[in-house]
Parts: sequence; structure tokens; C-alpha cells
Amino acid sequence: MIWFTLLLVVLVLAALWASMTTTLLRATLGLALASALLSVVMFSMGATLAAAMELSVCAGLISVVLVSVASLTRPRSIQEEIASRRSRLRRIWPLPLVLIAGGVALSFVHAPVDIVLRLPAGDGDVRTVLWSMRQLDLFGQILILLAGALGVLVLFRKEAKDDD
Amino acid sequence: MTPLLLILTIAVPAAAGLLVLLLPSRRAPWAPAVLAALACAFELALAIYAFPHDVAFAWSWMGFGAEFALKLSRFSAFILLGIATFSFLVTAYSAVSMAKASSSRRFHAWVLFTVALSAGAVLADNLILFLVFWEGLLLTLFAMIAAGKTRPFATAVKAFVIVGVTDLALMFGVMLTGHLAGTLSMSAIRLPLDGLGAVAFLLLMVGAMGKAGAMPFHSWIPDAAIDAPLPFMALLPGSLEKLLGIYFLARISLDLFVLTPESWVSPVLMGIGAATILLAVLMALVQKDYKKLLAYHAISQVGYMILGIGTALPVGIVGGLFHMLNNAIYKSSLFLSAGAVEKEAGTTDLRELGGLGRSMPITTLCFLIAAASISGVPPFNGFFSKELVYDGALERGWIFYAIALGGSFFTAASFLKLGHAAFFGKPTNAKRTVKEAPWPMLLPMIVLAGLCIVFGVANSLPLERLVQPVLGTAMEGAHGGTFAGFPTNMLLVGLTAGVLALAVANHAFGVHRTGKGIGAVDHIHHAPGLSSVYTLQATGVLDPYRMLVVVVGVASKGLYALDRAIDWVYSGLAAQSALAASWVLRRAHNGNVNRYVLWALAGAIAVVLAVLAVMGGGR
Amino acid sequence: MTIEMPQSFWLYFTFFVLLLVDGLWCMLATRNLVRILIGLEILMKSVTFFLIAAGYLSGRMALAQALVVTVIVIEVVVVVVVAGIILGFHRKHDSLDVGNTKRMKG
Amino acid sequence: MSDLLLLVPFVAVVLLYLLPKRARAVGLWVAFGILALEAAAAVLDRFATVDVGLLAPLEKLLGFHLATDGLSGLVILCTGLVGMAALLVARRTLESVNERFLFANLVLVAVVGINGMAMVRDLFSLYVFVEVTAVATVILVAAGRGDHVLEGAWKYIFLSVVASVLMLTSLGFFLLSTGGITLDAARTGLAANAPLAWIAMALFLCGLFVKGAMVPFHGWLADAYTAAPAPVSVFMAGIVTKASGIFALLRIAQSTLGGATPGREILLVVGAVTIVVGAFLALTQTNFKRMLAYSSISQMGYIVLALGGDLHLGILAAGLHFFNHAVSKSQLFANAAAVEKQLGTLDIDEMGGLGARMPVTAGTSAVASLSIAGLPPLAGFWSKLLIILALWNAKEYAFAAVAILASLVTLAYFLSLQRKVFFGKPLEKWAGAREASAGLLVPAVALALVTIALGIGFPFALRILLGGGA
Repeated sequence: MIWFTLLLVVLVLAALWASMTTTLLRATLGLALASALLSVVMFSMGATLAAAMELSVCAGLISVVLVSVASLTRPRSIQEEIASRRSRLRRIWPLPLVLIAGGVALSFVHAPVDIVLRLPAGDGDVRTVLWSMRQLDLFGQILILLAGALGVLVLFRKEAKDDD
Repeated sequence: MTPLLLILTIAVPAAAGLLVLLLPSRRAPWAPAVLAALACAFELALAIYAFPHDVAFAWSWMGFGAEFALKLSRFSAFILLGIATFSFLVTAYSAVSMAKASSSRRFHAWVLFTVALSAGAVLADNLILFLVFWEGLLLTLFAMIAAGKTRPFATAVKAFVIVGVTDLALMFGVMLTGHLAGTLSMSAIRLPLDGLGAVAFLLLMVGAMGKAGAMPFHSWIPDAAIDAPLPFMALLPGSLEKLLGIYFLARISLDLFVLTPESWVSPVLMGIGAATILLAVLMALVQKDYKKLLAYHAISQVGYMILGIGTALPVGIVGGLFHMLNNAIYKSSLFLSAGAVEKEAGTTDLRELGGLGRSMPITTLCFLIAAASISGVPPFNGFFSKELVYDGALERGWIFYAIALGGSFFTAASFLKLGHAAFFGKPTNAKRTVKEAPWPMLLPMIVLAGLCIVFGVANSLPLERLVQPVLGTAMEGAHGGTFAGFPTNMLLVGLTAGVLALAVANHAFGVHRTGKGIGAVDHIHHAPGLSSVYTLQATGVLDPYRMLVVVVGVASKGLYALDRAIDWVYSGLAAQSALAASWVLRRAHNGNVNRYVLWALAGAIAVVLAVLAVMGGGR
Repeated sequence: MTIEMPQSFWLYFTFFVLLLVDGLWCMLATRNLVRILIGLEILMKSVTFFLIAAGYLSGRMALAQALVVTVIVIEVVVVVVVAGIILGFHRKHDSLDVGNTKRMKG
Repeated sequence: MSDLLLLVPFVAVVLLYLLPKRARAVGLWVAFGILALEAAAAVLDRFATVDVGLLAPLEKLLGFHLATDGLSGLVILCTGLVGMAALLVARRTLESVNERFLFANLVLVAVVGINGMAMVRDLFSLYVFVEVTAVATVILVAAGRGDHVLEGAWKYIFLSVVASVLMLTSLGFFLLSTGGITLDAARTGLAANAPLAWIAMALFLCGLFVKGAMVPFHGWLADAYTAAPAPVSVFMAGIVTKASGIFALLRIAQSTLGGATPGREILLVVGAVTIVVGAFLALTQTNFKRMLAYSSISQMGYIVLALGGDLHLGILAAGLHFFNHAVSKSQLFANAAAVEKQLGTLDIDEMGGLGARMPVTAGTSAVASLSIAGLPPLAGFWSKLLIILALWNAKEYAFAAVAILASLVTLAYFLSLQRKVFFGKPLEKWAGAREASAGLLVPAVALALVTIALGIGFPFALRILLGGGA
């Protein structure tokens, strides 16, 4: 139990680093790390399929997208960087304090929670659920991927057109 | 007599209105007016044919008590006849006066829609159906004012807001009434006037008064008088709105609710009536514009009707309804005369008018008859209805009678001033040669003036055929079953005559005192009794006229301020605070998406906390 | 290595809230559009975590996983679209500053 | 049949991309045809009863577990009408064939999403389809040519993500409290008065409030509508926002809340606040589309307010107002598109007297404005009357009063709009302005006719609706 809690603490720390670090590249790295840690958390909770998806798509694909966006855009000049760092520090420094305070405060809460329909673990295999009960969601996935493809077509190709 | 005929009374004008809108107006500019007049003539024929019948039918409609129910009763047949008559006369008149106006087509279309909706409102026997027609009239009112000429939009919006507010009250009233009565069928409702019933009655009353233009919902009428086309003034504020407003007031007082003299609502109604009479007539007295003066009288006369109905006595109610009929006759005649003057002399400013009596003799004659009628001179119709109202008012309290009589004095005084300034004296505007108005404009005036005489001399005709059947059994036992004939209470007649004489004397003296530019040849100047008053004034010790002028002037100015204050509440305070609210809210939307996200999160937290609070409280 | 799993709702809830606040703060406190995208991702992590935890605590793991799989697919599409918009901003204003997203007011 | 509503537009998009590039002009008409069929299906059909024999193997194969009822039919009908209007507007306002092709495809994708929302019985699938529609719409906005398209799209998707977070958190709570995420499971949990279930419902409602732009969740809407290209704003205002926010609320109120405390109170308060704030915000706007956008917020508040009233009458009233507002508001945006195309501006302070130059646009916009403001005998009057009756029956007199009083403000801003744009003196500046081309007038006139026809024939329509058990 302690190990699991520690894992979660590290997950939050990674996310905190992603949101506080100075350069975009490091932030992306932090995010990928957080994603990977979440994947481990899911795995240890028994959610293997979701963990695999999280690792490959979020830690993998999304990081690629983020890195390419960062590389496609103009890096800021040194002056801009320095000026922005100061103002950024002013806005971001309370965050760790808030997180620590929030974590400590919430750790004292032990009000009973009615989880009404607690079942013994294991309500069937995820593949069965996904393929025989959630077909509509699968259709939705295909559909949103189609929309995303159209989006890529228009939003990214527009850039190519403008570059010509 | 089939239900079909009832529907035709609504459908024919509506269809004619649509047809007018579709006509090619460039090719035949006269067509809309002619079509309108024809449709109104047909409407009149229908109304006359339907008059002696009793028809009622209902089609099930929406499912929650709202039925498409029409009913022709004694009362609605009477009002329908009035609507048809006045719309016919006014369309005949506007065929000439509006023929060349670019807005003729739209104007006539809206007149026809107004007639259709009015007929519907009068015939409706279901509160929801009634509401639909009534609200539709709001729309045509707006459109008709907007069809006028100079900057009418502000007026239109003002009229719309005021009438809209009163219609909201009506809407609430209808709901409450339906809720209390358990039915929406008007002929089935009979509620006692206590508790919520009284509230419902007052809400409905506000709606009726807003339509009739009683104080304090009158504010738009004088403004509209300047801006709107004159046939409109003659038709809507002059006659139809009074007919409809008083019809509905009488319906709720007589049918839907049980109004007895003991109820506290009765003095409220009488008080509103009395206040309307006096305040509006004092406003009228200081006006210097023909149309505006008439407009304030249009408000003042409503006071008599409300006072009469408010007495809750048969004599007063009959008087009030008879006065409604009479008022519609002479007031539309007066508005039409104003229209004729405006068309021929080019202005309605009394300071620029004068001596029209010679160039427009027929108009002048009609004006004189109508003015005598509104002032309550026997044997014209206004005299008889006012006497009935006086009779009822005196029975309920001398103060109401005194105010009503005072109103008569000022009415007479202001019409003496108006007639004197416009039709007698020297023509002040010599450059323009004024001719008599054309016949199609004169005819309606003549017909209406003739009615003033007929309904006065032969008052048993309207009273026994039209008005008294409305009360039904309540008439029996009182006054031998009829109020026709010359008033029996000679004391009241004497007082009326005295007041009229006083008005004449006052006018004569006033003209003599201030009369610059107005000829001395007028017969009024030589009225007896003048010299003694004059001597008294000449001593300089006591100047009753000046005192009167000062008192009336101060009162009028105060009332004018009050009037503007009411106006300000409508068009100033409400509008300004709405704009301020809008401005503050727009400033809050500063374009920063972070702010919007925080709003959303705050909203979500508030909703969850509210749920937790309720769930916690529920345990 | 087998890890003993806690069963307390509040433990999961605490870390869910911490991730949520972290992501929101990251989104709202920055002036850089890409960093907003990163904040958005952290938000999605927190929600994913909460869904899995809910499935775990209520014994509906399979259902929760099925949902999370779909959520991840939606998430990646949203990220790609947002990235496209960010590139559009950069193309138009040659800057990643959030000031360009605050032009319309009132 | 219900499966076809999802499959046909989807397959059409895929097939359209297989076409050679020079045949792309046909895309718009394919989409138009599909939407026309959809509207026809909604009018003629009860969906579930037809073609069971023929489609049964398909349905078994897909296993979508869809369910249709009167409410689904309502949304599908609105989608068909509004979508056709938007496509016609697109034909005249989008310049290149490629833009029109893309528009048609994305509209079809969004339509699949909306059809899905109309028929699902499961909160997560609802979320998925809401998200599909949102993504397609964001791309539509961002793909436009205007100055602010990116900003509008950005704000829209930013707030959408907030909505997603709220809804997914809510689903987590539903899992915890009821173990299921179907509408029925949610109802069971709520009926048992489980606090967790109620928190979950509150969060889901908040997510939908963002999607439906209820105050204070409304920040994105005005900017997105204003920035969007003309046909996109027709489509968004007409159906997207309504389906993904308001219709979902309708569905939940109908099948899950069942008029229970505190759900009803939340809907009442949020609806009333939205009505008032939206109306006041609209009052002083100077941009044609922005005023319409805030007016949309206010009117959607009416729909939500109705859901807090008497259960059956409230849902009927909300459904009717949903339809009326979808028709009238998309028509007003089509009018705005016509004005923008002819004048090149949307600033109403610069306009004036256009009534003489553009009589059809002026006339139809007057019809739609007056209908939304609730003047008889137009359709909007009836739905507002029913809303007020629904509140009255539920003894919510104060909220009924708010609904009535706010309609005065509605009237005020629509009068001000009509006056500034169409009435008044014709300005010299616009002496050369002409009525828009027939292609832009057709949707406006058609939708105005629907408003008038429904207004006049309302009693009969109501009987059909009551018979159909909406």
C-alpha cells in the first residue's frame, strides 16, 4: 500500500514538474513521464488494456505531437525568455504549496462514502465488454478519428498552403 | 345564424387585410382604401344581421381547457356592431385622407387586421383565445403607429411598452382567474370578489384600463396624437380601444366576477374613474394643439365610464356603457374634424388657426354638435349618459359626483376655447385659402354628428335596444325597467345646466380678459353677467379669473410633471437601468478565456455544494 | 513485485484532486499556448485516473477500462485539433502568446 | 432504421473522399440529400417499427442498443431542417469548392454525432457523441476565413475540455455510486437518494451547462458564434449547441431526474439566471451575430427553465421551444449571412433602412424575431405560453414571472435590432445595396414559413405531439 501511494506521489510530482519547468521540451518530457507513471498505476490496478493504451498513445503519440508543435514554432528570444520567466515564476510558485496543503488537508478526511453497489472484483473481461457491450463507443471512436483526420487535413494543410 | 357567420366576422377582414398587402400598390394606389372600406361595409352588414341572434359554439383546441370558443351575446353583439360601424366610417374617411400617403397600403392592412382581431376579442368565449386576440391587437397597434409619418418609432415603442406591461398584468390575471375558476370558458366563470379573486380582478382590470387608456396607463396617447395618422387616432384610441377596454371591464365586473356596491373594489374603480376624469381634463385645458387636446379628452372621458361601472348600480353601469357608445361617436367625430382641419389648413396648432367657421361650415357644424355632446349639453347624447353616471355617482358618494361635475365644467371650458380658437375669430393664417373638406371626409362626420342628435333625442333607441339588454335581469325593478327618456332628477339637471352656464361665463370673461387677436364679434363675448365679474376684477382686489388661472396653471403644471414622471418611469428608468445592467455585464466579458473557465468552475462548485446542502438537509 | 492496493476512496480522490488542480493551474497561469495544451493533458490524466479508480473501487474494472480506452482516443484527437489551432495562431501572429486569444470582448 | 441514421452519413463521408477531386462539387448535394431524407424520416416515421425484418441482421451485428422516441424525432427533424439551411447558406457564402466540400463532410460527421446523441440511452455514449460533434464543429470554425476564427475555435474547445472533465468525473462518481452508466442506472441511484449519485448528476449537468452555454458556463458561445463563418454559425446556433447541451438536458430531465429535488431547482435557477443575463447582454450589442448569440443563450435558458416546471408539460414545452428556436435562430443567422454578404459588415450601427433594399430579408427576420420574442400567432408564442403554464402548474410563480418579464427585454433587443438594421432612414451609404440572391433567401423564407405555419396550425400540431407522447 505504501508503494502504491508513493507511486501516486511520484506521478503528481512528474505532473508538477511538467507544469513548472521552464522550457517546453522539458515540460513535454515531464508529461510523458507522468503518462508512463499513470500507465504503471493502471497496470498495478489490473487495467492492463487501458495501461497499454495510455503508454502507447499518451506517452508516445501525444508526446510526438507536442514535440513537433514545439519544433514547428519559433523559439523565443533570450530577452523574451528572461522576461517571461520572471512573470511566470510569479504566477506559478504557489502551485506546489497549494498541492502540498491540499494533499495534507485531504489526507485528514475519512468521512464514510457510500459506494453503493460494491461488487466482487471482476465483472467480465474488458475485451468482452468493449466488443459486445460498448460497440457504440467503438463507432464513436472511429467517427472521432475521422473527424480528427479531417481536422488534420484542414488545419495542417492550410499551413502548407500558406507556406507556398 | 350558424357558427360560420361568426367566423366570417373575423376571417373576412383578416383575409381582406392580407389581400391589401398583396395588391400591387403602384398601379392602383386607391385600391387598398376601397378594399378596406368594402370589407368594413361587409363587416357592418354581418354585425347588423347577427345582432338579434344568440350563437355559441366551441371547438376543442389545445387540451388544457383552451377551446376555440366563440359566443355572440347581447353585449358582444352590441360591441361588434360598434366596432363595425366605426371601422366602416373611419375607412371611408381615410380612403380620402390617406389616399396619397405612401403608407396607405400598410395602414389599411393593419386597420383590417385590427378589425378582425377586435371582432375576435369581443366574440371570444375562452380566456386563452381572448388573450390571443388581445395580444394580437398589441401588434397591430405598434404597426399602425409605425405607419405614420414623423419619427413615430419612439412613440410606437413607448405605446408598446406601456400597453405591453398592462397586457402582462392581463396575462397573469387570466392565469389566476383560470386557476381559481377551474375553467377558462368565460361564460362559465363567476367568481366572488375576495382574496385572490380580488387580485385576479385587479390584474384583469389593469389590462382593461391599459387598453381603454385610463390613468396611469395613458401616457402614450397624447404622444401618439402628434405622431400617428389621424384616422388611426379616430379608430383606435378614439373608439375601438375604448369599446374593447370598457367591454372587458364591464364583462369582468358584470359576468366573470360578482361586483357589488359593498365590495372594496367598487370604490377603487370609482376612485380611478374620478381621478382620470379630473386629471386628464386639467391636462387638456392647457393644451395648445387641436389633436393633443382631443387626446387628453379621450383619456378623461374614460373616467366617466369607469366611474359609472364602478358604482355597481344599474343606473351607473347603464350610464357608463351608454357613455362608452356616445363617447365613441362624438370622439371619433371630433378626431375626424381635426383631420379635416389638418388636411385643409395644414396645421393643428391652435395659435395658428382661426376663423375656419366661414370656410369650413359643415366641419364647423359637426364640430359644434360633437363638442356640445361631449360637454354634456342637452339634448345631445353625451348629456343623457353623463346624467345617468351622475345619478349613480351621487348615490355612492357626493365627492364622486362633485369631481365628475367639475370635470364637466373643464370639459366645456376647454371645448369653448378650442372651438373659439379654431373656428371663430379672425383667420390668423391669411396666406392660405382654406376650403371645405371633400365629401367622403365630411360624410362620416355628418353621420356621427347625426348620431349624436339621434341618440340624444331618441335615447330610448340605444338604451333599450343596445345597452340595457346587457344587464339582463338586473334591470327589472329599477326605474320601471328603463332609463330612457329625459332625466327625472331635475336637481341634477339644474346643476348641470348651472355648470355649463358657468363655463360659458368663464370663457366669455377669459376671452375678454386676455383676448388679443381674437375678434370681439363673437356672441360669447356679449354673454350676460360678464360685466359684474369684470368690475370685480377691475378693482384689482380680487381677480377670480387670474386666481383660477394660477391655480389651474399650477395644478396643470404639477400634473404635467407627474405625467412626465410616469413617462420617465416607463421610458427612462426602466430603459436606463436595463442599459446599465447590460453595460456592466458586457464589461465583465473581457475576452479572457481563463475568466470564463473560472466562472464555469465556480458555477460547477456552487451547483455541487447546493446539491450537498440539499442532500444534507434532507437527511 | 505485488503491490498491496489501498481500498480507501479518499486516497484516490486526493490524488485525483491534486492532479486536477495541477492541470488547471498549468492551463490558467501560463502565457504560452503550448503549455496550455500540456495543462490540458494533465487534466485528462487526472480524469483517466479517477475513472480507473472508480472502476476499481466499485468492482467494475472492465467497464472502466472500456471507457478509458475510448477517452484516450478522444483525448488524442482533441490534442491534435488543439495543436492545429495553436499552429494557426503561430502562423497568423508569429507568436504563441495567449494575448491573441483575448481579442473578442463584451 | 435508427442504425442507418448513424451509418449512412458516416459511409457517405468515406465514399465522398474516394471520389475524384473534380467531382467534389457534388458533396454539398449529397449532404443535402441525406439531411432531407433524415428530416423526412423524422416526419414520416417512428424509426423503430419500420424495416425491422430487413435491417435486423445489421442491427444484431452492430449491437448499438439505440432507442428512439418522440424527443429523438424532434432533434432529428431539427437537424435535418437546420442542416439543409446551413448547406444552402454555405453554397452562397463559401467561396471555393474545397471549402464547401469540407463543410459538407464535417456537417455530416457532426450530424452523425447529433443523431447519436438523439438515440443513446447511456451517459458515456452521450459524452462520446457530444465530443464528436464538438470536434467537428471546432474544425468547422477554425477552417473559416474570418479574422477571429482561431480565437472562436480556441475558446470553444477550451471550455469543451472543461465540460469533458466535468462529465468524465461525473461518470466516475456514477460508477462508484451505482456501478452503471446508463440513464436507467442513474435514475435508480437518484431515486435511492444516494449522495454520490447526486454529486455525479450535478457534475454531469454542469458539463452539459457548459455545452449548452448556460450562465455562468456560457463564456465561449458569443465569441464562437461571432467568429464562425456564416453557414457554420447557422449550423451551430441551430442545432449543435442545442443538441449537445440542451437536448441532453432534456433527455436527462425526461428519463432520469423525474422532477426530483434538487435537480429541478438547479435547472430552474440556472435557467432563470441564463434568461436574464443573456437578454441583458444582448440588449446593447452592436454586432448582428453577437446579439443573436446572446439571444440564443437567453432563449436556451427558457428551455432549461421549462424542464424545472411541471414534468410532462415542461418537457413538451421545452421540446417545442427547442424546435421553434432551432428554426428561428438558424433563420436569423441566415438573415445575418445575407446582410453580411450584401454589405460586407455586421456592425448594426452602420446599417439602417435596409428594409427597403432587402425586403425579403427584413420581412423574414421580423417573423423570426417576433416569434422568438413570443408574439402571437407565431410559433414562439405557443412554446413560451406552454413554458409559463408548465411553471405555473408546478407552482413556480416567481420563475413564471421571470419568464414573462424577460420576454419584454427580448422584445426590446429585437426591436432595437430591427430598427437599427431594417427600419429608419435608408442611408446614402447603402444606396447600392440589393436583396441577397435567391439561394440565400430560400432557407430564410422556408424557415419563416415553418414558423408561421406552426404558429397558425399549432393546435393541430399539439394534438399530434400529445398523441405521439413526446
